[in-house]
Amino acid sequence: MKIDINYIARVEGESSLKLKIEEGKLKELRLNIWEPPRFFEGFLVGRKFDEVPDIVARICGICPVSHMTTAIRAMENAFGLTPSTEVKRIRKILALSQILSSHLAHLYVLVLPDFFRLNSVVEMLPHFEKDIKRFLRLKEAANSITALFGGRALHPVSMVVGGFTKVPLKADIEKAVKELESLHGDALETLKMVSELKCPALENNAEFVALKGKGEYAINEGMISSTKGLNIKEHEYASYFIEDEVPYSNAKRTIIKDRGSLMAGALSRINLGFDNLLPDAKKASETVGLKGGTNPFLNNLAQAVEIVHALQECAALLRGLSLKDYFADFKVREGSGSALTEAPRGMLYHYYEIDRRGVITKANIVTPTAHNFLNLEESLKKLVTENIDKPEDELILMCEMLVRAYDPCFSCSVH
Amino acid sequence: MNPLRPLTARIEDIKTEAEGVKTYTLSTKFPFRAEPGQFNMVGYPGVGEAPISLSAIMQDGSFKHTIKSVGRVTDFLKDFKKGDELFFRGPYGRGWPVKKAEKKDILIIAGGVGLAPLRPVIQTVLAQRESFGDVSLIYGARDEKNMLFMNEFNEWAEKTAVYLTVDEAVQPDRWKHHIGLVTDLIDRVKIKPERAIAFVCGPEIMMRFICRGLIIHGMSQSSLYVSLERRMKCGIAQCGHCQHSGLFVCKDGPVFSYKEVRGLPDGVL
Amino acid sequence: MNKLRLGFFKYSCCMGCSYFFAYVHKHVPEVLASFDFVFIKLLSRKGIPEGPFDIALVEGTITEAWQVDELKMIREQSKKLFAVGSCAVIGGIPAIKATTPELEIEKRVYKNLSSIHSIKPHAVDAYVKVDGYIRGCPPAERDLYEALTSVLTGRKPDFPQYSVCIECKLKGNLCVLIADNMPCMGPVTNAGCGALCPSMNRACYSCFGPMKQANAPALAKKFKAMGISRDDIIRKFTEFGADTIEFRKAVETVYED
Amino acid sequence: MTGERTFQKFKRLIPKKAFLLWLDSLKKDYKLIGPVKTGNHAVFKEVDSSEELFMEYGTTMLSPGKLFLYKPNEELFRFAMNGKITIDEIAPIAEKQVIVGVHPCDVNAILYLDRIFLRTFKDTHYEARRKNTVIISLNCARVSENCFCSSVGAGPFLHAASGYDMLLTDFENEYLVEIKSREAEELFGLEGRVAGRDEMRVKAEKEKSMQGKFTKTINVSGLDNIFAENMEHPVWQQTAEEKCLSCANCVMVCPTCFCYDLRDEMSMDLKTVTRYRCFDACQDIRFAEVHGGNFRQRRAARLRQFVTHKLDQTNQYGVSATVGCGRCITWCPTGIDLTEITKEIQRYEPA
Ligand SMILES: Cc1cc2nc3c(=O)[nH]c(=O)nc-3n(C[C@H](O)[C@H](O)[C@H](O)COP(=O)(O)OP(=O)(O)OC[C@H]3O[C@@H](n4cnc5c(N)ncnc54)[C@H](O)[C@@H]3O)c2cc1C
Ligand code: SF4
Ligand code: SF4
Ligand code: SF4
Repeated sequence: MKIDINYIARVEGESSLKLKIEEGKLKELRLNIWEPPRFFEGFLVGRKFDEVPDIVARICGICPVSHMTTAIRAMENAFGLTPSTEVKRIRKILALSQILSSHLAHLYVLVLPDFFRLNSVVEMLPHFEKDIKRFLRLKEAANSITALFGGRALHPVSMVVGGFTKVPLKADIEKAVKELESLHGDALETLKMVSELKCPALENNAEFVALKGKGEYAINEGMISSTKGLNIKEHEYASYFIEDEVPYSNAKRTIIKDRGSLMAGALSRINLGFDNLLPDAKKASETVGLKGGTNPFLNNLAQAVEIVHALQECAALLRGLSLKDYFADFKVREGSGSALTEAPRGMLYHYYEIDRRGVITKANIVTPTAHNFLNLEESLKKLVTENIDKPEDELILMCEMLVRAYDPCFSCSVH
Repeated sequence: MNPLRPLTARIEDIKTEAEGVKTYTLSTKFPFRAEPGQFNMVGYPGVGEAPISLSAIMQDGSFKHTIKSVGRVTDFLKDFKKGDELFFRGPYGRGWPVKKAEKKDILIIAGGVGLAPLRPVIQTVLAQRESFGDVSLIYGARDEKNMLFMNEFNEWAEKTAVYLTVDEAVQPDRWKHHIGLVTDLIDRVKIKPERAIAFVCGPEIMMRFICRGLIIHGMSQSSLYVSLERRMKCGIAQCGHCQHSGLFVCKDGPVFSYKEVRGLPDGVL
Repeated sequence: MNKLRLGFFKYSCCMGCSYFFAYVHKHVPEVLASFDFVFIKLLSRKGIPEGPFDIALVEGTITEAWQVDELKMIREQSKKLFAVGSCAVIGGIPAIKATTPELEIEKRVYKNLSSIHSIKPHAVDAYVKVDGYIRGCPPAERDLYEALTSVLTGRKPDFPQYSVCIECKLKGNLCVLIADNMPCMGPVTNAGCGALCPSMNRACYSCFGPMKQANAPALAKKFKAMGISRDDIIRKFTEFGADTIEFRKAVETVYED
Repeated sequence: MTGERTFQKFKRLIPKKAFLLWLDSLKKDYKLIGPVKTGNHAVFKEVDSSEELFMEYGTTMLSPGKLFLYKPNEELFRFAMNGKITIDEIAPIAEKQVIVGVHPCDVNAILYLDRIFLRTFKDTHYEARRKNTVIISLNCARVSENCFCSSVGAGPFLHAASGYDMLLTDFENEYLVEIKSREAEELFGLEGRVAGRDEMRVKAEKEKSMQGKFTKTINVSGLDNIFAENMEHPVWQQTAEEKCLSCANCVMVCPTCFCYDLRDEMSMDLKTVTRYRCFDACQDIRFAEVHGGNFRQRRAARLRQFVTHKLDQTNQYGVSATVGCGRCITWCPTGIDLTEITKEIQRYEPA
């Protein structure tokens, strides 16, 4: 039997899945990411450092903030610039707001319909009005936070090397805080809703990797840590992680040297940073029985927990803003710099070499989906093998559900 | 009341005149009086408004517009049906100097949809035929299909001289009139320059050649009248779009004497 | 009223436009009430990429041959086709690639080029007739609604075609080009964003692309007079507009100098 | 009956402090608008107290007339599209307001706008706001780089007889306050030293010394003809090609440019259409476009339209449209200067 899923819907970007099953055994499985390459790493060479954030934002329409922040931090590392705490705070607010809106869209629009055997959220509308309304409320709030600081929710314009070009008015921030606080119940409802979805059991012995912070739930900086004992600094990334090409896919895939596949994303962050969740989020997570785990389907639940956390931390950070020192001057100098952040879908790496005029001479970008790619394929194989007797339709849906659980972004992965 | 506030008018009748051109008979419960050559701003909420000349003005306060669909507003109106409402405000502008034409020979020269704003003049002339001298209508269009008011020419021809021409005939064997430019026909009319007045409307480049032709025939610049087209948003000399040197086409025109507008920059006259 | 059939197609881009569209935040209920989403990958499983469509929205730059074939098919089956977003409208960011020999760029990214089938990046209207341009990166919300309501009511859509400066002044911003000497691309950039960047204290980088008949060489000359280097000027005009006639003219003038 | 009494055109010297306090006292009935410093520039905006005012400002980018009387954006009608269409005429927003510190050029610009919006067809919104606005002009005390008002009679001191309410002249610690309208007379309660012939002589001297400070000038005599005869002068094409960006900044900052566009915006549920008006610009390529052609397709033609509309065409309203504020020069990204263009053309004309 051959199964060809020509395109996987309700994920970001283009991919297809091919299965060959013979005599009840999986013979071949290929996740083909045919997202057309745009060659960002190629054409970034020759561009000036200050254009880079605006350009790399366009790698992904869902997580532009992550690409901008990572690129900016990489270049700040190259220039030897340490941003002020205020800048760090605002960057984290933006990142959290984007995590919120990405997770919300993923859970409500990309994931949910499968559990009701529906094709899209549009079909859900008549029966789930309350949930969809809640989604729109939360999404609108998340987007408006990104827009408040960035000018617009997609491809924000205020983020530059050195900090921000402008900050909002105190009054608008206060309004935003109130809005966020009023949505805490909605976040908990979302978590409850996701916790009630029944996922297939699936073993997965991947190494979970995420940034880990001291006393804070790491987003924009931290030690690269794993469930199998990795604990290294940001700049050591390249000595541990290897990116390789796959003949049938435009996305590269990454492994940890001498160790193999890894998994990044919300579940990894929870696995490594559970203790750093805000108390309310931790409690909520425990209530739904999540303290960590290995089943990739749990990634959905982990995202829901992060929604509770991100909403609260965003509000807390907003309250602590001084709206001073939001930009620092710097000197362009020759050198190289790298940085890692936690994008909604996991660890994102940018690396640049810059000449003395500030022009990029080399660029390398490794996205969360590249980090997850191999593990995703391995999980798919396992899932198919374990469910090989299921009817074809059911098997296809299960495969798609698993792909979605990883929340891949193929646009990002083939950049 | 805001002078830009549009009023409603009901479509009493629609007649297809030519390819993409329809005449709408409109009635309104608001008092409406206009002079030949004036225009309304016609439109609909959501698409905006466009200046459209009155192609007939009736005693009972109803009126007609003959509209060629070329853009946002005019395309939208082409699908309207009898009984529908549309919006208008007006009339605006300075029309044809019909009073001044009394007792004179009148030359009415039009090209394409340019005949629409001249039709009220023809109707006035027909109604008070004895007040005017010789009246000649010269009308040209791309071809028969683009010719307006075809079924009215016979009636007009009873009291005036009608000369028709097309650039190219679709059915040459059935076309009994001239083929060629409007300017060719000017030579056929006996013009007595001292007692003639000309009303011209059509594409600006055409009007340029007609006016020059008439001047060669001895007419003076101030006895030639042209109706100009410019983009307009307000119709009341505020929005500035129709400015033509110091003139507002909507307020000082659309009908001008050739003398006033000849040789102005950004025009072709 | 029957719902209108809508298809959303993605080519080479960040998928931000369909993401943006799927969450046309304020108007989800109205959009759903009027349109039948026949095909949007980001939103629905089992969509049928075949028409007929009353409205097709196309995002992304055309960078592979299969896209051309599909695009032509969509055009044939769609009453109205709108290019959405800078990639589809002007080539956008993926067109930066066109400033360097194709192979050189590809080699910088992949060791094995056997599975890469990239062609020279172009906007959608290089291959098919387009009924309207919803400009911007991300697209202007107002223009998106204008396109949708125009199809619903059967009127011609109206998109702004003037400079960002006009919006900038309507907003009352102090001009960053003149007051702060920032190299602002606003004067040659098509409006639609509400002059976002100058409102955020930075120079416009032309994410909406050139306005029709923009005099880019004259702005390049101004930048030069401001002391900006040749390479930096070229980069300004090739970030989003590398595939546009207007901005290529500026690049040529700078080279000639 | 009282309506027929002419007001007292009195002139008084009032200490600046007292004058500003009086301004604050108006706040209970009026919005107070005036020049405020932001960075190296000044803008007209609403203030909470007269302390925020920066009366020594040079020029502003946008003129008060085109911010607070003729608004950049104005909603005019709302159409409810439910079967039978109903029109809702949006009432003018016309709170009572005082605009203080308006330079003579800008007062003249407002008087020019009056000619467009208060003649045969009165614009409801402009008229309502004009009625509710008290204009306090301030004679200039310094000449900015691009000012040429003295060449066109629009400054640096104001000579218009009416159409505004009060005129201030800076007398070091005091303002010479001249009352120009009945409303001002009724509002102004301060008793100050009455200005006599001496003070008026000082004022005249101040004006004279200001007149000598202009570096930018233009000779407007006979411009109508000179332009008419030089419509294809190479300066148009050259400037248009080499410098003009068609960005329309010149038009947008010009205090007398009045062109507008009417636009309809339809709500996504198709139930409401809002018709609004906003500034438009002759530099926009579509401005003079009609079916089958564009009367100003060439950039040179558009540039020429702007310059000649400002400097020539006195036949339109009997006055020149320029007030010599120099804004279009200052805020043109490439520094196109209409006085230079004019000189270039005049050079060929026998004096
Ligand atoms: C005084 C006066 C009287 C008139 N009387 C009549 C009359 O009796 N009958 C009649 O049919 N017409 C008449 N017209 C002409 C009519 O007003 C114009 O055709 C008008 O522009 C139509 O408006 P619209 O909204 O349909 O077209 P618009 O949408 O304004 O388009 C008109 C033309 O402008 C250009 N254009 C507009 N928008 C765009 C765009 N987005 N991109 C590119 N090009 C664009 C095109 O060339 C288009 O063909 C008259 C004009 C005047 C000034
Ligand atoms: S800031 Fe930029 S967009 Fe705004 S007016 Fe100045 S040049 Fe134009
Ligand atoms: S100002 Fe320019 S770069 Fe900024 S959003 Fe607008 S068009 Fe894009
Ligand atoms: S501001 Fe200057 S560059 Fe811009 S349109 Fe006006 S004259 Fe041209």
